[in-house]
Amino acid sequence: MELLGIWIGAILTLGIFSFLYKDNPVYKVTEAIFIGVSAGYYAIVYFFDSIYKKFWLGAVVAAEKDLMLYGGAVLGLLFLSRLYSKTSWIARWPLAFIVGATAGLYMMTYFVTNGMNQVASTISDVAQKSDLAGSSWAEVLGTYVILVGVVTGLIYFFFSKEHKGAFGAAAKVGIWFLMVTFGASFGYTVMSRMSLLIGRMDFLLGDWLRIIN
Amino acid sequence: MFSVLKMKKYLGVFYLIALVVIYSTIAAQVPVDATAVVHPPAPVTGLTASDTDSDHGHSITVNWKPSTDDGGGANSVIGYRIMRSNSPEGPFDTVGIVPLGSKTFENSSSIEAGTTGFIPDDTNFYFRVDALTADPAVFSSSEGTGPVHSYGQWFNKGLYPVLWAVIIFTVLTVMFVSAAKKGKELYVRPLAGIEAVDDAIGRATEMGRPILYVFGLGTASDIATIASFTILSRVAKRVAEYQTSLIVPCYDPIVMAVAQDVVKTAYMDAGRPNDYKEDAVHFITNAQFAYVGAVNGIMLRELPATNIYMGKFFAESLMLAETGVVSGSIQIAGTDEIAQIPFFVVACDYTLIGEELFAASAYLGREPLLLGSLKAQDYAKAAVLVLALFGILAVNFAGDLGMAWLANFKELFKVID
Amino acid sequence: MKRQLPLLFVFLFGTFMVVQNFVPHENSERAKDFLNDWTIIIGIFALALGIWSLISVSIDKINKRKPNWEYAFVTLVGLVAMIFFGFTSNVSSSWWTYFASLIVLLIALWLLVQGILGFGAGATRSKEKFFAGIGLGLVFTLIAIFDKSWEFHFYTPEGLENTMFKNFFSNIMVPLQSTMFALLAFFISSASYRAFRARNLLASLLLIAALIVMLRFTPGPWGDLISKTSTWVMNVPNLAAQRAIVIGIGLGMVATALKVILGIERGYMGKG
Amino acid sequence: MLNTLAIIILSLMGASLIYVLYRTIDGRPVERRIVFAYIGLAVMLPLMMKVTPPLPITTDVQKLYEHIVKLPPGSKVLCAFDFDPPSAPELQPMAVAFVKYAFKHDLKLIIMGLWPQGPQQANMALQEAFRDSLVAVKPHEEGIDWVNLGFQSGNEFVILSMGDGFKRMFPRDTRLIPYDSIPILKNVVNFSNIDFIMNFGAGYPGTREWVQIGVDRYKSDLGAGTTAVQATEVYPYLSSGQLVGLLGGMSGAAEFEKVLAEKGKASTFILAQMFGHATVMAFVIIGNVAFFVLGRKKKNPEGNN
Repeated sequence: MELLGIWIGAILTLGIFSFLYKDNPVYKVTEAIFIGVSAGYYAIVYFFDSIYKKFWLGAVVAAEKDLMLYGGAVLGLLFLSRLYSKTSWIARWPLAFIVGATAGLYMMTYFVTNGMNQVASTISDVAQKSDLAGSSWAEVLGTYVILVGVVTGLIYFFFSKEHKGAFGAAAKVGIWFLMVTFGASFGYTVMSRMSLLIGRMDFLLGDWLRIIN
Repeated sequence: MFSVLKMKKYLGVFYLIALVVIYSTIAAQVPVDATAVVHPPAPVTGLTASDTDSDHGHSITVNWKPSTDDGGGANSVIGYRIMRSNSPEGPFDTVGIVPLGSKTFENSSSIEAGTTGFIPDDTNFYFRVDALTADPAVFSSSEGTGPVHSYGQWFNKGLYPVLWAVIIFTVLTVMFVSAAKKGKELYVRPLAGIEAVDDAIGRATEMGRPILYVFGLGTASDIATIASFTILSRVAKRVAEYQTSLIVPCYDPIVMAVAQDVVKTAYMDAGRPNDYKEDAVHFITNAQFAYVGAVNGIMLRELPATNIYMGKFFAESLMLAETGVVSGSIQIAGTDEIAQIPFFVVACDYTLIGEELFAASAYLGREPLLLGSLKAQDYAKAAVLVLALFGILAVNFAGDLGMAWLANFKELFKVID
Repeated sequence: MKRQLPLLFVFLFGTFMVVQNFVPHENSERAKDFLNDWTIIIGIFALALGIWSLISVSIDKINKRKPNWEYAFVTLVGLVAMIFFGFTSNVSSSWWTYFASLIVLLIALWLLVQGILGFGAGATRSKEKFFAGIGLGLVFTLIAIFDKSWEFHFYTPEGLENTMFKNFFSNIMVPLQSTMFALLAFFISSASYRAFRARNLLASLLLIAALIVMLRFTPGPWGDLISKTSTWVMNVPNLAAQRAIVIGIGLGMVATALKVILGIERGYMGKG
Repeated sequence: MLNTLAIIILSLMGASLIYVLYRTIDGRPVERRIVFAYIGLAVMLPLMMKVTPPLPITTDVQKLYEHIVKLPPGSKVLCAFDFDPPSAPELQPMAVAFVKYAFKHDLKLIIMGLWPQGPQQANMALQEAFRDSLVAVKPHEEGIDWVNLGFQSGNEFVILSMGDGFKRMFPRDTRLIPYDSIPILKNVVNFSNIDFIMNFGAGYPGTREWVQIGVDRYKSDLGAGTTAVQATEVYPYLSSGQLVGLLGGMSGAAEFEKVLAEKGKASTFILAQMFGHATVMAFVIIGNVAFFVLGRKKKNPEGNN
């Protein structure tokens, strides 16, 4: 059984790799299997997670029934009104609930974490008089470079002011900073992804073909 | 996200347990010199207990003045034990142990009855604090305090700065939107990625090939996806006008349902309801890599002239964009997922970076209503810059200018909820 | 009613969540937990719509003999098999009745869906197909009830423990997932060759930063200097630009959310 | 035989890059499939080679090694497996080397995971270790020489509660045997009874959480093995002394195998990684050399933001 599993895994692995040469029937079969099996898998996992664990155990068989959960079930059923085109407008109600509630939640979360707290971090990042004693000049300079980067980077994102003159120059410096960041994270990811490929090659050569180890 | 929020509620309980363990361990390990007799230390004074402010209830804060033998006097105190009881006479139970030098303790629990250490609201409690010494048998108890009961508050006072900032931002947005409504011209700088959208649709029409619109892995509750819906509605309208075809493969079923509505409405607005095909927007699977595999397949089989990626993207960003290069498509991308922006920048023709994605919906429609909010965003950015610069100056120089209270300016922005 | 009521809902729920943030009282926390639970429950109903979309698009492909229609069969079989495995388990020592039932189920569903889709399109014999499907489905259920060779698990999570469900996961899903992820190594290299060129100042900055970081992970004589430089790049310019992007994204999101709550942005309702 | 063949092919590939450079300069860049072939072979062939690349041992690995060898036989080591299969190429070799070393030197392993698939990875590492002839000399028994406590959800809160008592978070091990009936766990109440913590972490929750709670709060000694990506994030903890040592990515794993003298997969993987990286860099350089030679002739109209 384990051997069969390895063979199936290896054949599917090769099927995906064949896509690198070109789109071909083997890849198409692999892709079709992947779509079907994964859609089924998640349907089952979500079913047991939300309908069974949350709703059935929480609101139907529990000793202390969470009656509020029925509200969710009703909204969910309303969503199914989309199956018939004449009633599909009803589905906007649960949708309005989801969009409204999450817009409210995210508005506050991002206001605090991406807005207010970032002001505090920017202030803390820049070297303060009290830190000067223990740091090298390069470190102190670095903190001012950070400040320049934040200021110019934000200036780049201004939409309602023309990028001209000193403002334009600042925006230009801002985009330099952005590009360095993008390069750095690209390089960083390149290096970490190589190990995934090594892992698959090891599976093919080791577990399947057994030519190594 | 939600689970983390939930977890925070239990943090107090865990913290309490952790403290008990550490200090009981410390207390157990301090060698007791059998010959030396430890005298009971001076008890703590000024003990007060009150409901913890700005919280969900189920929490009582105890304050006291340390024993005179703590860090001075006989120097015999190693910590304090906080005791609680339901009646003034006792019996008292340990609810926490804190190290020497402490003056305050928060006795809190989760809001769920039945959890460890649950503290019911509106129930009277009495507190006592013992000054502990290295010898577990030698300690002095303070006078009891109470009754005190906990209750939840309806406003978190720690969030005043946030409240003001939100109000100012909302007012600014509404102001600029209504100014724009009255016909005030608002300048917005050009965004290359947005201007390319029209050309790209035109190109698809000329070539007679479809347009592929990808939402990525976002759900309908991601703001990036909501912004993307507006972009899709503009794109779909143009597509309907030019009579090109559109393919929208979806990862999230709710996103699929919404996108179907969006595209259908766009076709109706363009006056071509009959051209709308139900399967233009379809669900694939909610497994990340199976979805990528399917979209890659679509690219090589349908050869779209233009690929538009707008929304939340993860590791699939480069896989999609590189396959798009093979199919010879013009590619326009926009995401708020910082780690993926570099891949789009490298492999796509145009990329909307972060905030530009949220601005895009306003740009595409050039509707004054939406443009107005861009102005408010700019003011908010300016405010962030000014406040940060002011804060840096305040931290460094406020003390010298005799305005020490300003030195803690940045604390205003440190919001922990 | 069709459009105004949903907008009102958005406003009410949105405002509620904003206000909730300022209210620490336990009732406010409980309300938030419920809204969270509702979202999860709605999600599974939506997933049913998604699966229906996948099935109907696949069947449409097969019926109209669109390009690559053959592969749609594979998808459907994989999907139904996985769902069947998830809700059932084999209790007898032999597997043949179990798999035979799966085949019966596949045929029954095929006829059923053909019938349902046929009603709308006015195709011939859709009624016959529909009832044949129901009949076969009945047979399939009766086997489960009376034969005792396998059983249903709608109300117990034992389906998740089904051997076949687990095997399909670990021998099909897992290798496919990790291989697909591993393709990234190839795509990164082709992108590096094709697009990583010092065309102008901006592209050069990107390239240089990338090279410095890449060199850091490649052993060689550059050693300490590169390691220090790359740490500096990550900690100074990278940090600065990330913060600018984060602030921008935050404000963009807040503005978008605010517009959604106030009903200014309605793209998600189909209206721009 | 395989070894020689791989070396020959790799050298030929290296040489043929000059042709790729020539073509690119000539304005006829090679197809992406050729690039793919280069990457695929550059990663695959080194795996078949029996060559160990010369690796200088970095101080981070040396420090960890020195700490581990000082652990007396019978020491109890808490092993936290906080990763899943995608990170296994980097972390599994470290784990295998560590487990082998531990069994050979009679260290007692208490295994747990904050990631659902962590304990499975641990079992795989144990299986691998038992195959080693030197480990097999002495029988190692579950419950006496090692125990797998399994996965517990709750992220950093699990570590926090473990300070109160391991039993609280792990009432039973993966065989469902109660905590108190497991010999190795006798006298193990909390972190104060543990001599060393080894964490293999691929992200959140992982090394950072172990440092913040296990080290800062409960004063344990912690060593860590992380992916290359994570290494940059936890590096500051090393210089501040909160970590006794750090294995970063594939090269950390290979160095670890070298200092412990446990030849394992990382020693071959590192070679594959070096060739893979070198190939990507080579293509970046070829692309740019060609661009500068060509660039003088015509301007590239393609623009990006």
